[in-house]
Amino acid sequence: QNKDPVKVGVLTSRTGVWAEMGEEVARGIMFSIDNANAAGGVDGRKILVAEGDDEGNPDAGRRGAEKLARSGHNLLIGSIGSAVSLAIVQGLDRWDAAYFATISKTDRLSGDSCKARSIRTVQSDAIDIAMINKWAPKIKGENFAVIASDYAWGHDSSSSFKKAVESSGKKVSLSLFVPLGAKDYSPYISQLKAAKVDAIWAAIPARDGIAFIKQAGEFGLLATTPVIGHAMLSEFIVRATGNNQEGMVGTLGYGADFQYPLNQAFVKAWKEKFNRVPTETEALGYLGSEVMLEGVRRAKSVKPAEVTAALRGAEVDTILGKLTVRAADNQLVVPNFVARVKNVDGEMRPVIEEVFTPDNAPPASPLCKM
Amino acid sequence: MLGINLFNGLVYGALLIIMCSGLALIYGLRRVVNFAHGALYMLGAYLGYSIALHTNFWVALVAAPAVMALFGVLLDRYGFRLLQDREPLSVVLVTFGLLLVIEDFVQTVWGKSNLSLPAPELLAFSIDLFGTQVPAYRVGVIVVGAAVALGLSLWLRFSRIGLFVRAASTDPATTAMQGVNTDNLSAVVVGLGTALAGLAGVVAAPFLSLSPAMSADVLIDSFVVVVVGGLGSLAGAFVAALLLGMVQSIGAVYLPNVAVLLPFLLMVAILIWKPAGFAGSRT
Amino acid sequence: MTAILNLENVHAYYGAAHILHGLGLSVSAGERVALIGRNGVGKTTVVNTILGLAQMKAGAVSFGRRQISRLRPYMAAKHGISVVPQGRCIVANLTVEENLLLGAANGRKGHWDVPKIYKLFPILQERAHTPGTALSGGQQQMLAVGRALMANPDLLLLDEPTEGLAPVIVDQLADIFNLVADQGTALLLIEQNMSLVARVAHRYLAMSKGAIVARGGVVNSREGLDDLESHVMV
Amino acid sequence: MSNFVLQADDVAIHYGGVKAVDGVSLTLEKGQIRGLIGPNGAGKSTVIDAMTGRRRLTRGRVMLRGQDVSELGVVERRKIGLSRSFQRTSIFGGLSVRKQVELASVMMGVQDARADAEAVLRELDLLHLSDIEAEDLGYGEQRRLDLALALVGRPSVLLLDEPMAGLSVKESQDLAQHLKKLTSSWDVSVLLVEHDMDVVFGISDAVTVFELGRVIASGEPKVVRADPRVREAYLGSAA
Amino acid sequence: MTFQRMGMYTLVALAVGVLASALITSGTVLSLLTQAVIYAIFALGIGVLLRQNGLVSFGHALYFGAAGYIVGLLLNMRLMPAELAILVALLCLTAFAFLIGLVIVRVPGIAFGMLTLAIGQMFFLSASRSRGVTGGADGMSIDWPSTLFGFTQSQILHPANLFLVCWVTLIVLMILLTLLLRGRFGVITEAVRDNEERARFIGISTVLPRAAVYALSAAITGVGGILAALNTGFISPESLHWSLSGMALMMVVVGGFKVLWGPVLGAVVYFLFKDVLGEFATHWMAIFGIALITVIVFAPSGMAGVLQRLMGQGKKKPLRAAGGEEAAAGAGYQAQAQ
Ligand SMILES: Nc1ncnc2c1ncn2[C@@H]1O[C@H](COP(=O)(O)OP(=O)(O)OP(=O)(O)O)[C@@H](O)[C@H]1O
Ligand SMILES: Nc1ncnc2c1ncn2[C@@H]1O[C@H](COP(=O)(O)OP(=O)(O)OP(=O)(O)O)[C@@H](O)[C@H]1O
Ligand SMILES: [Mg+2]
Ligand SMILES: [Mg+2]
Repeated sequence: QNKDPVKVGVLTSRTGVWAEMGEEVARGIMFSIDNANAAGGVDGRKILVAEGDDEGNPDAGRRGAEKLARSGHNLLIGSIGSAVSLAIVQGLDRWDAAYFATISKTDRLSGDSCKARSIRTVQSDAIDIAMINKWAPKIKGENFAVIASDYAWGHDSSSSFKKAVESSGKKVSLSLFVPLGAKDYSPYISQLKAAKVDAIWAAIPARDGIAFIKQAGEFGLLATTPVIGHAMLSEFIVRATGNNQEGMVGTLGYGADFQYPLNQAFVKAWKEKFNRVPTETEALGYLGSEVMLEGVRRAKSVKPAEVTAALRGAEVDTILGKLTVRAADNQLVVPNFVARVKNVDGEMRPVIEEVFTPDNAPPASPLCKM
Repeated sequence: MLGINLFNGLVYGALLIIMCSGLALIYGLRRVVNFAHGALYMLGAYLGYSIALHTNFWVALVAAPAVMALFGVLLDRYGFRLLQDREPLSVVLVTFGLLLVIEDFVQTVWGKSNLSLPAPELLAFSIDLFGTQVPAYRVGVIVVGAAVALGLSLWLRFSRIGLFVRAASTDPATTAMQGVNTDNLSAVVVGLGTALAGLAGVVAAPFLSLSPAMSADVLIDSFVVVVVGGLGSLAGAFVAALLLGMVQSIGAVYLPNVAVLLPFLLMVAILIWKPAGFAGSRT
Repeated sequence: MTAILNLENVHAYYGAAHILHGLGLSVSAGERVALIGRNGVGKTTVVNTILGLAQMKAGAVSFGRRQISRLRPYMAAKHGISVVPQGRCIVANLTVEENLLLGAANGRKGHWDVPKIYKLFPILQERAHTPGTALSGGQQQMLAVGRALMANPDLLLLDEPTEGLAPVIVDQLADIFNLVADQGTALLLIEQNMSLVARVAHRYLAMSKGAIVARGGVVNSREGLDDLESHVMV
Repeated sequence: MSNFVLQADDVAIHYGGVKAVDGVSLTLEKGQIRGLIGPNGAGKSTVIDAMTGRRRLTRGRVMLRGQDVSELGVVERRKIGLSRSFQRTSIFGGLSVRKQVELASVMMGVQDARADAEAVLRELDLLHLSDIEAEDLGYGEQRRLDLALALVGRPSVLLLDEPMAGLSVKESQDLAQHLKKLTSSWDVSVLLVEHDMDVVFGISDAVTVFELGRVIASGEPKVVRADPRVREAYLGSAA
Repeated sequence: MTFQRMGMYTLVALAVGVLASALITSGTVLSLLTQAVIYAIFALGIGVLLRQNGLVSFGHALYFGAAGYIVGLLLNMRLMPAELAILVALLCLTAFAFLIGLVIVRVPGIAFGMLTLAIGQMFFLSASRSRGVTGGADGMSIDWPSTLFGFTQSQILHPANLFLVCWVTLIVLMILLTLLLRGRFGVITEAVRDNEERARFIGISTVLPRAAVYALSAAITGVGGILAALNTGFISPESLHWSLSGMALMMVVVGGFKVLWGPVLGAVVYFLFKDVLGEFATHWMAIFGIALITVIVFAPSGMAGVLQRLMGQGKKKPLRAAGGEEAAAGAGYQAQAQ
């Protein structure tokens, strides 16, 4: 009975650029942990939580992770920025910790920077892109424009969309790249309007995306040309853009209306507590935490290396179905979604239109050597 | 296409004018490079947001800057005045501290999410310009920017207080010796500068989104403007603001690869050519 | 006679440096007083104290009947005391004319206005719209005097007004100071040039080490000059 | 080649429209003190600025011992013996008196910098203040320090811009005697801009008078002093 | 300070370091101290620039981050051994800073600060957007070899050892700096800071020494950057961002820049303070802001100044502002130049 408690370090952005998402991730994680504790813990152990702030900054993130890990809270979870996650995984061996990436999508976490002690539970960029390859050719229209944030992710999104579209004989006639942190999108919007395309592929994340959508609405672009959003349908974006996004189609990492018993139970419990459905970010936090706790359950241990080892190659039952933690790269192979923003009960939110099952995911990266 | 780009540049330039005239005024009189100016802009925007929610945009346009003016007066009275004998760097860092406090305050009061304030009904339509539809609100922004620039120039050039402000900006001790109540003058100027930051915030709210990060975004641009224009020089700031607005909108279209770097390249080039900026007479 | 300016037992400091040691002086309406002494005895510090630019840790300053406990720099001008500072302090980004207008900031009306100043110093009119600091040292000194007069002061503090001036200009200034004084403005003249002192002042105060050590009347003669010079030759 | 140590040929400096100096020629012989006087704004300081390289010439050239130095920078000119003082004291407030004079001496490439600095400080009666930071000195002392900085390294030409300004009568007289002594003992030539006529006419070997950026008289002190134009433009009652 | 005194201080400082690394068993505390010492070196660089040039840099993170990037790239390319890579990185940075310095130190006052900010941001943006080599916004991990200067990686990375390495580096840098600044170079740079124009008139060409100080400060900061890269094994564009420069500058001012150890003190206090904030950490910005303002208002010469006063060795009169051309407003009207 005197088993060691599970000591979790919830490290996410409490301040900094991702503070808003950080709040949601933490809420999802805590929901999972509180539920587990209420049900008597996992593997007969209580779960103790310590929190940290990564400030959205790799250095602060690494510092926070080290502090949590060295104080015994060495099951780390929750950081948002890819750079923060990459910085954290460098130190896992030194601090004897494990890390669960719930939001960071960069391929490097399951590629050249993959670690035996790190498991990712969210779609990697590669999984997203595989889905785009499948989905893009089906999008209506012949002539497209692309607008994406000017960094690796945006370029990847743009080029894979372009490739997918061109492979089906259609074309992309305009590609724009917008600096991160841009405030005024009018120069881009006027170019998009002038291009007179059938649809626009937009890959501008988070805060920048909000600004883009608002201004595109203001200039009447959204009314004339459909905009398809890559990672732009998250609830916190939809909330901030008023009614601008109504009818917008795009990719989504989780949908509350996903038909799966565990998910329906989760959504129901969430509704009881918060009186609304969980958001994408909240659910992804929850999912990550559930996988982590499942690891403890299977390992019958709280030693980080054993927890992750127990998960490696395992099949776990989650809110997104029975999924495998791929042994080659510790990536949870998750499904992917296409959704449309709709007015549900007087509130805008993304509603799932199409599910891309895990078998769409590409194979593990050869760069990963654990 | 070029026409609409120039228009877009003008809009952002106008916003920068409102923002930077406050920064330049405060620097001029207090020799303080106000790192909190971006935070004040943000505070103005959020205040405007709340006021507009309860009343309407036009009330917010007046009330938020008024509240900010009061804040500025207090800042001068209980901040800058007490620190006026300190070396400039200390005061700069005090404003840096203030920035941290204001950002935290805004996050605590209004939350960390992005908020959005719709354009006022009166301006919620589009007009046809250079063959494209542009939101009328943006034309309004240009009008406000022009009004601020013109009003400030006339005020400084022709009014008695304007003369005192110019004098005190160069040599506060001598100006005081002539019987100008420099304490009150500073309070007025810092109040005005802060109000202008607030005004910029309210003006920006409907077309740039409200977020706790909006402060840092605009701060660097503002620094580029006031430094390129010549620290403390209003005329210089006006020119530099328009230039930066244009450079950004034209650059985004014609030089997309280096567009982000353009403001900085502009600053480096101009400072190397004229170390004290456009209007700088200081050597 | 009422004193326009009264300093009693003033102890003034720059930081920790104790400069004025219990200095007292008083100037009445219409008087012409010279304050003399070697370099560094604290003459400028007297001016700075009156203007509130040095820290006064003990003593009292009064303008007219009003006791001033905590001095703000603009107070003196409001009470009719204006200064031609050592070093001139022309405001760089103002034109010559604006510098003059700045002198009128205390809002007192009286004899002097811009045209009268231009009549006094025609060169200033010629350069009315050039920046004040683009003038030579001597021209700036004229501007500083003109600016001080614009305040229509009851008392004019002149801190080495002829430093660096050509003799002709010094002559001209001597006449101007006399003219100003004749119109009822009191003068407190700090000066190294004793012949100017002899031509302008009626009474002198000699300073040494931050206090008044001698006082007396001024006679415009060889002997008078020798007497004055003896106080600064020590 | 002439035997002039310093020579300005048709030097002009214009600030925008203002012709501060407009075609001035000046010479300085070895060991000579030349007084340079003129109304305020005549361009005296500007000429010094021009000769030392602080301002660019609009026209003309400056020769030091027969070499054209017009294109040289401030530092080079100082190193080949052209030194100056400032109308407004210009010293290193945060350094001790000894440190800064010694530094100047080192920069001039003097072998025994310490001794050189001490000699100069003794000359100017600053030795007892050696360890005080310059900003704590009195005004007169600061002016002497300014001069000391100009004197180290035994420059061959000294351009002094109102060194007596703000000094008491006695201090001025001492300084004047001092300069006189220097010219003979050190063989230094001095261009002395000064408004103290007793000093200028007392120690100068020659006097040049400027007005409005041009030379209006030049020659022996007595002759210049008697010149009616000079009396009218400048001297007034001091004549 | 005599040489004996200096030697004694050095020994004491080294002993303190050895004792700390031996006695402190908590890995958390040691890693916190290591972090503080690394930033102390960063701050030391900024402090030198401020003290010797009177120039404020808002862009020194450039050198902090670039050091890590250069070493990382050299190691990833496997061109040379790590020891050499460190040296090459430092030399590159110093040379680069010197060249940049030749141009930018001509710009006066706060505008210089803005210029450094602009240059730093350009590199930040370029690093964020670059794809491939530097890993763009995601950053890159640094492949340190298994042995470095004859020690194995796990030896070096052991918290106590790593702390000692950083601590000794800091002490060595401070000794070298003290010696350097006490000599001719120190006097020349102080003279140039005090009165640039006059310096030229006593034969000092003023750009070179200022650029040299800038390069020196960049090199010191670069050493900090390399240690940070060693400590984290990872580098990302955030290490180049101006807010990091601002934070380091804050340490410098809070610590006090009039003495060499002021910035060091500032860095240590910063990290300890941030650590004890604990559960108030979500409001760290406000708490920090208020603390920063408080220190500046009540301790104008930083904590070093306060300490000196407590120990009774402070100067009686406050040192003059080195911040720039602006004379403090109340200093009396004689301050104005013609
Ligand atoms: N800002 C200051 N800080 C510290 N000491 C100062 C300051 N200003 C002047 N002093 C010192 O105070 C003393 C008196 O200076 P003050 O300027 O009043 O002399 P003064 O009589 O006007 O001399 P001068 O005839 O040279 O103008 C001098 O020793 C001077 O060094
Ligand atoms: N920076 C400047 N810009 C424009 N004009 C200037 C500048 N500096 C000086 N002048 C003008 O150049 C002329 C010569 O000035 P300069 O300072 O050389 O005179 P000076 O003979 O030294 O006078 P003083 O005896 O008063 O010092 C003056 O008319 C002055 O107004
Ligand atoms: Mg004086
Ligand atoms: Mg002159």
